[in-house]
Amino acid sequence: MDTGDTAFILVSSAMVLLMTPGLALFYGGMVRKKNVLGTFMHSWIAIGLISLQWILIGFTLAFGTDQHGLIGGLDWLGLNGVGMDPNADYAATIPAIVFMAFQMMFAVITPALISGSIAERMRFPAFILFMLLWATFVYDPVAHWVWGIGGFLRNMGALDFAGGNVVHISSGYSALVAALVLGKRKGLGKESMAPHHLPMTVLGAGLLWFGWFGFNAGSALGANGLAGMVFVNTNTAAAAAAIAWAFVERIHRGKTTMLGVASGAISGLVAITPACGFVTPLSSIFIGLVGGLVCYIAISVMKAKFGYDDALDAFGCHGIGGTWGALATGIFATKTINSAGADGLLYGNVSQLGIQATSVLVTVVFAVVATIVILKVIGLFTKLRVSEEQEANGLDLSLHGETAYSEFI
Amino acid sequence: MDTGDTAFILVSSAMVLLMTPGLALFYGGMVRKKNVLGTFMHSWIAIGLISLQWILIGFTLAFGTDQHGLIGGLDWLGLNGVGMDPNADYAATIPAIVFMAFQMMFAVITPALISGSIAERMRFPAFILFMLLWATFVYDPVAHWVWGIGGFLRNMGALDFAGGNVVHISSGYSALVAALVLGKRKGLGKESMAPHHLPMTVLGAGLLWFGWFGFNAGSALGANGLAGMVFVNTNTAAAAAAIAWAFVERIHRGKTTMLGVASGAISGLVAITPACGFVTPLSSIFIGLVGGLVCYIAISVMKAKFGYDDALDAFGCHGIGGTWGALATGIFATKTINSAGADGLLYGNVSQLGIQATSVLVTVVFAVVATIVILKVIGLFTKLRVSEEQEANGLDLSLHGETAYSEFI
Amino acid sequence: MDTGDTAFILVSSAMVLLMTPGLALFYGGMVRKKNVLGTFMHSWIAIGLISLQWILIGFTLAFGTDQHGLIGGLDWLGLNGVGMDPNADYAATIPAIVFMAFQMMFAVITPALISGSIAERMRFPAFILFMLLWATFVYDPVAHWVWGIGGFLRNMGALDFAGGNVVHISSGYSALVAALVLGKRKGLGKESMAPHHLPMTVLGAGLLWFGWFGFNAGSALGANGLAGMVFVNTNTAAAAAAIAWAFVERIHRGKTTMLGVASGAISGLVAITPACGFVTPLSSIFIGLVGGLVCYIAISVMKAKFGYDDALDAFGCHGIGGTWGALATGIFATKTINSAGADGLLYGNVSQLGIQATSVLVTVVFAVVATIVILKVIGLFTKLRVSEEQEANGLDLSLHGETAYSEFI
Amino acid sequence: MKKIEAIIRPGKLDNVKDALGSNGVNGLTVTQVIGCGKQKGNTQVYRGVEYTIHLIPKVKIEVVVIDSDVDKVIEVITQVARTGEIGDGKIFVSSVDNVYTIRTGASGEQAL
Amino acid sequence: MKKIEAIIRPGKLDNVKDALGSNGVNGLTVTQVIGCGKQKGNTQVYRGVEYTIHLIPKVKIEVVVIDSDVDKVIEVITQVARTGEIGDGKIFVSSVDNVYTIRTGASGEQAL
Amino acid sequence: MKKIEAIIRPGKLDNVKDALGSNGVNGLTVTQVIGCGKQKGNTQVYRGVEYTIHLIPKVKIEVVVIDSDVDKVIEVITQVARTGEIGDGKIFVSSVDNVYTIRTGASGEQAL
Ligand SMILES: Nc1ncnc2c1ncn2[C@@H]1O[C@H](COP(=O)(O)OP(=O)(O)O)[C@@H](O)[C@H]1O
Ligand SMILES: Nc1ncnc2c1ncn2[C@@H]1O[C@H](COP(=O)(O)OP(=O)(O)O)[C@@H](O)[C@H]1O
Ligand SMILES: Nc1ncnc2c1ncn2[C@@H]1O[C@H](COP(=O)(O)OP(=O)(O)O)[C@@H](O)[C@H]1O
Repeated sequence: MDTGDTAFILVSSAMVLLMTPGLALFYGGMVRKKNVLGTFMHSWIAIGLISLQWILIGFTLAFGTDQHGLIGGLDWLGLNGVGMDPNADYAATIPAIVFMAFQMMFAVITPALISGSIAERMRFPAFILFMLLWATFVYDPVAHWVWGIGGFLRNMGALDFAGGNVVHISSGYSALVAALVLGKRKGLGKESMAPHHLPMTVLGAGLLWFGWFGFNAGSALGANGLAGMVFVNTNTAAAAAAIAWAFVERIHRGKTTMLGVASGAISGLVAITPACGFVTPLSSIFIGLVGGLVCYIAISVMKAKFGYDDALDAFGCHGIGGTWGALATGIFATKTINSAGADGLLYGNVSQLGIQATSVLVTVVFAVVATIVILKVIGLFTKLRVSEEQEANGLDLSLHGETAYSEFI
Repeated sequence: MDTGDTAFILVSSAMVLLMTPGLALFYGGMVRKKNVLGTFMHSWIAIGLISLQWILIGFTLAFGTDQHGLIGGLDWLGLNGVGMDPNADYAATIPAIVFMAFQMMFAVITPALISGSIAERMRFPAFILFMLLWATFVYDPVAHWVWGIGGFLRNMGALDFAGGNVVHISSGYSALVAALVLGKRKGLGKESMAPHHLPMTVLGAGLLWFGWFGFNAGSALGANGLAGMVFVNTNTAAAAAAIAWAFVERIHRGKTTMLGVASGAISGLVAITPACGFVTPLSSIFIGLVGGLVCYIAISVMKAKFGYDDALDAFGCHGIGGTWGALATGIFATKTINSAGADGLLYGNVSQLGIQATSVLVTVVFAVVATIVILKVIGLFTKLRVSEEQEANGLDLSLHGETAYSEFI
Repeated sequence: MDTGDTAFILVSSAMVLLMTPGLALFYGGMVRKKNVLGTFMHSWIAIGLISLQWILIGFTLAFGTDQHGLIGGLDWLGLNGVGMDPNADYAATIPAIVFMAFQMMFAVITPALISGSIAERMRFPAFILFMLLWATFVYDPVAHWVWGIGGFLRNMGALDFAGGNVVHISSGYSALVAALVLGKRKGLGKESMAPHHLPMTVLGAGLLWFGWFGFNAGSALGANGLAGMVFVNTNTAAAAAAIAWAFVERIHRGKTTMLGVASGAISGLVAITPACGFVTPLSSIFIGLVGGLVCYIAISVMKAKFGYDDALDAFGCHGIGGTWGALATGIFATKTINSAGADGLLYGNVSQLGIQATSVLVTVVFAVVATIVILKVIGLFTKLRVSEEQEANGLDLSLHGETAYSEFI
Repeated sequence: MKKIEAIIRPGKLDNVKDALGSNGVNGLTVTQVIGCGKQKGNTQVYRGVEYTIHLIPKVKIEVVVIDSDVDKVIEVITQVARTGEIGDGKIFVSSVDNVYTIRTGASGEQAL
Repeated sequence: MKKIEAIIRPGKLDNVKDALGSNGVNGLTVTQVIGCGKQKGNTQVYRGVEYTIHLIPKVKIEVVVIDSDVDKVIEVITQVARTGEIGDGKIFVSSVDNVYTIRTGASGEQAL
Repeated sequence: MKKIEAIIRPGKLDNVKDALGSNGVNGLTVTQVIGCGKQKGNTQVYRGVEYTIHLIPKVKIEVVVIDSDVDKVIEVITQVARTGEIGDGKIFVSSVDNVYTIRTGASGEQAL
């Protein structure tokens, strides 16, 4: 055990935890005044529920003894046997319980990310059920495939340093499906649905950027040179994507917006997530620039064209950005940065891009199918969508009986 | 000296410092618009004053050479002799100055917690005096009793890992006394006193949760397996209590609120504070669930019944939650988690629960009596409560001459 | 390499990054509603642009092989050769890439600080150009002079632990120049320009205080006793300055304001920045008290007297506070705290104060002249200031085409 | 000239504005208000304390028009803002003595 | 029918609403306003710069009633909103030509 | 007595208030409003989605004065609030039947 590594992962875990309240702000600022608390709830209830789900069952499903490459066994049910000693399989220098805690924060934020697409219209009981089922039947298996010892995508050689497949692709495409199943918000395109509080969104973006250092650099599972490189790659891609978004907005619309810069930063953070431990800082610039660009196109052009209502762009940001990131890893990865990784296309290894593409495809297909099934099953028991009246009155009042701001006191 | 441990406690100290501005937001969102800055002030002036009080006199009163088990001597007055070398009595692997800094942040937030009960009506000079006297005559001695070498509650075997007695019980019951002495807010029960800005409160709760990892896990005073266990227990109890509150609200009132989830999380964090270094994660679930439940009952039922005006539930949350936590420690503690601790009731050691109960009782009686005396003494020199007109106009304008928001620009 | 030191600097870097979004909030709360996002933009675009500038060229200009004491060579262009191994010249126990990342965050926030003085009236393209040129031609050289091996101020013996000259003096005086060149805001002194959202400013101050621990203590470049001492000095000076400001406000105006306490805290943090690694906690109290006082006088008295429009007091806070801090270092520094430092006036070494004064003078003259030149050059290509109509409509709408809050939804 | 004040549901604002516009009425002024009447308020519970909010968010539209346009405006608003549920709101009509356009100084009907 | 507009202290809103309610007047509309008059404003100091805020937060209550209710409403408001200090506010009474209920289409006195 | 309602640009509020004050008119009430008319709105783009904001922030000033003061008030407002650009706003004048001062109970012209 190494105290420096342990200190770093403990703090990183706290930083990743903070991302979920940060996400609540990021999303909450973009909805209408009447839906702020309902939107916050999606993130906060994820913290509550998935924290418990993870220690009871999720961790062992993801990281327990491999079963045919598909899922972890139940050996660590209820954290049984997960103690203060390191588990060398995953992280030889930090206590197993710390590794578990760090991974928990990833499991918490991922379903919360999905909530962006179904904002302003999903019923709360349905959302709770969805989150629990999705965490158990989508997140946990995918985490096992990619990161678990014996997981089939890991064995295949797929590279995903901090969660491109596990976190962003899985949540992003599931978000698209959920948006399609739920349908559009009432009045979309007719009424103004402009963000009600952009400073809140920008504050959320700031907390997300901060926490992302824990997310990505912490995934080195130690305080070492690799963590340092990951840190720099993360910051660089975020910066590059923010600039790219600002620039393309300026060209396309004539003005650079604060929301655009914040959105760009998040896109860059998403894009670099799978790659951050395998690429150079200069590659990160490129990954970030393209990340900002493709997310901009997805959100500003593609969404309008296809007409789905991905309310807060969970798919546009995490689905698209994550896909680009996973492929980019197959292009820019180099063993000079991480000898435990692989070389990518640019470094002469064409096959890595194929592996990455396969892993994306597998994750997308699985996430899409599983999300459809889960939503259909939930739909058998309870309505997914609020009534027209509830939607008109806003989730805050109709679902939670409270209002975010009291203007008249 | 160990750099990993030192890194962890330095960062933990910063995280605990952040809790006080977080508390300002948590409390500030719950008051009426006209009292936001006055409420913020309570927390911020605590940072300013107690940071100085602590290095000048507080630290040595709490951790200086023991005097009859009751108080520390004046050997470290003005940090004299508190340097860069470790003090093995308290933390053998980190510089003494770092231990001092970490403890300082606890001393800062504790009086700020009290301010929740007297919100919207206490005069500022009286609050300043109260805080200085309370820190010196209540916090410092209690910290010595529980944590100081030679402190009589410590010697008695009372377990308080991160401040159940020292922080939450002492502040919670003092808050109740202060609320009773000051009397109710004008118009309570007649005018709406609904929170003016719940997103602010939820943001505050997020920062508190984040900081609490420093608070609790940092209390392990090193980056080790115990710190990891504490980290997990902290998160687990917070999650469980958030869910418990949401659930009971749903049963009792028909709807789950965002404020409820945030309040529940804080209750769970309070409840686990004394226990976090002695119990298992599964016990933490239980401690959290009950913590959420008892605080809900205290705040939603008991307060209305008895009619005291604990405006922002400093007592309901910290007094009640802290009491439950201290007793729960006596029930669920186990030496398998912390060999320096003790076994609790569940592990066959009935007496530990008695010790815990005694330590609670001693703390409560002392805090109550001392708070009454302090407030009476202050009352001899200056008025405690604002005038009716000041209260009607709001503290921001009448005490501080500023307004939080300027709507018309 | 030491994992504890590395963990500490990685986390410190993340904390310093968070300061820039914190600064956005701090500044954004003080402007009028119509300029919030434009003000945020100044900080956010700094993160984007300077993050890239730094890895491409800035780092090597500041820390590359010395050229005549004036600037670093281009050996590390594009991070070429900056890897996972330590560079013992600067930090023997942490990877070079981590040292680079930590320094990057300083380079990012410094130009953002300047934006306070030109708030509510500068054109965005001009601001972008200004920032890039200023970072390259002012920040990078000054950083080299003071911190680079071979830098002439460093060789002269000037002490600047965490950026009194490099960060605060350079940005503060440049901010004054920029305010003078741009001229006053329309309506100043006639219309109310009261802060539109003080809780936002106070939240920003909280995040800044938190991040400043990384900024100052991280500058010890290791998790050790010195870092601990720096941590305590930082907190102490901030607390003392907050109290000083509150006190003098009370004397001068009759009331203590929340904005005053927050402003005081920032002044204290500025003042202690150069001194924090060389002085005792008791000296820090004095440095903080005077820091709060001189900034109060600069902002509340001097600014009105001279009539320049330093809108958010970038000069009053960073220029004045930084100057005091640099001089105070020459008075209070003692080798008992840091043997790598020097003794100051109080410890019998009169010359140190002279050295400090010289280094201040050099920095001020250079920053002033360079800023004038840069602004004049930019003025040849594009207008610096928005049109009257844009100013009346607010930067958010006229420059960025968005509004911070949508009140009517 | 008459002033028509309509208190309507906030969600109907855009529709009413558009409908008026396509009927040639382009000038109007909107205020955020809260109101009560037959519509019962809602109960909000904060930490177990119930607050009944009697005053419900509404939007007030003010349109000043020449007398001959009054009926048209009322018809448009009544049609577009109606849901049939309690709380749709009221329209008040009152007389305006004179109107001025600040920009031109024009007064009377040509000022509209 | 008459429209009664009362500008009162924000803190009196709940009381006035309740008092009107117990006098059978249930329909009203409330707007957040700022105003000045005899009441002098307050001075706020931000970082040493003084801003005198002349316009003080008030609340405007609008009630439209049949003519015979006017005196009662004015009496209720005058009593409940009074503190005796400068700044209690004003009541303005004016004529309303017609009233419509959007939900039912009813007009005139039965629309109230 | 007459009520003068002026819808003006928000940036002109301070000037108008001061100008009225120096003409002896001290009592007024201000409301935040949004409005449309000849002035075209602005387009805001959020993540690539365009929202045309037709309703532009304005400020409504209400002043109730005795009949003989009406012309003076209108002249002052017209002069001070004018920029000459579209969007300067409108002034509406209507009759007020009675005024009450809550504090004193006074009514009629002496209540002003
Ligand atoms: N007498 C009145 N005076 C002023 N405003 C009224 C009056 N009656 C109703 N209103 C306004 O109209 C709104 C809707 O009225 P309400 O009685 O609830 O429904 P409906 O108009 O469908 O009968 C109220 O919220 C209030 O703002
Ligand atoms: N002539 C007026 N026209 C419009 N509103 C007025 C007028 N006079 C006063 N008011 C409103 O009434 C409020 C209270 O008036 P003020 O003169 O301060 O106290 P009082 O009504 O007790 O004499 C003001 O803030 C303003 O909103
Ligand atoms: N007929 C009307 N009824 C009510 N308010 C109006 C009317 N016409 C204009 N307004 C108000 O006056 C403001 C300015 O009007 P506009 O036509 O844009 O410019 P101008 O007054 O310079 O011709 C509008 O934003 C609206 O608030």
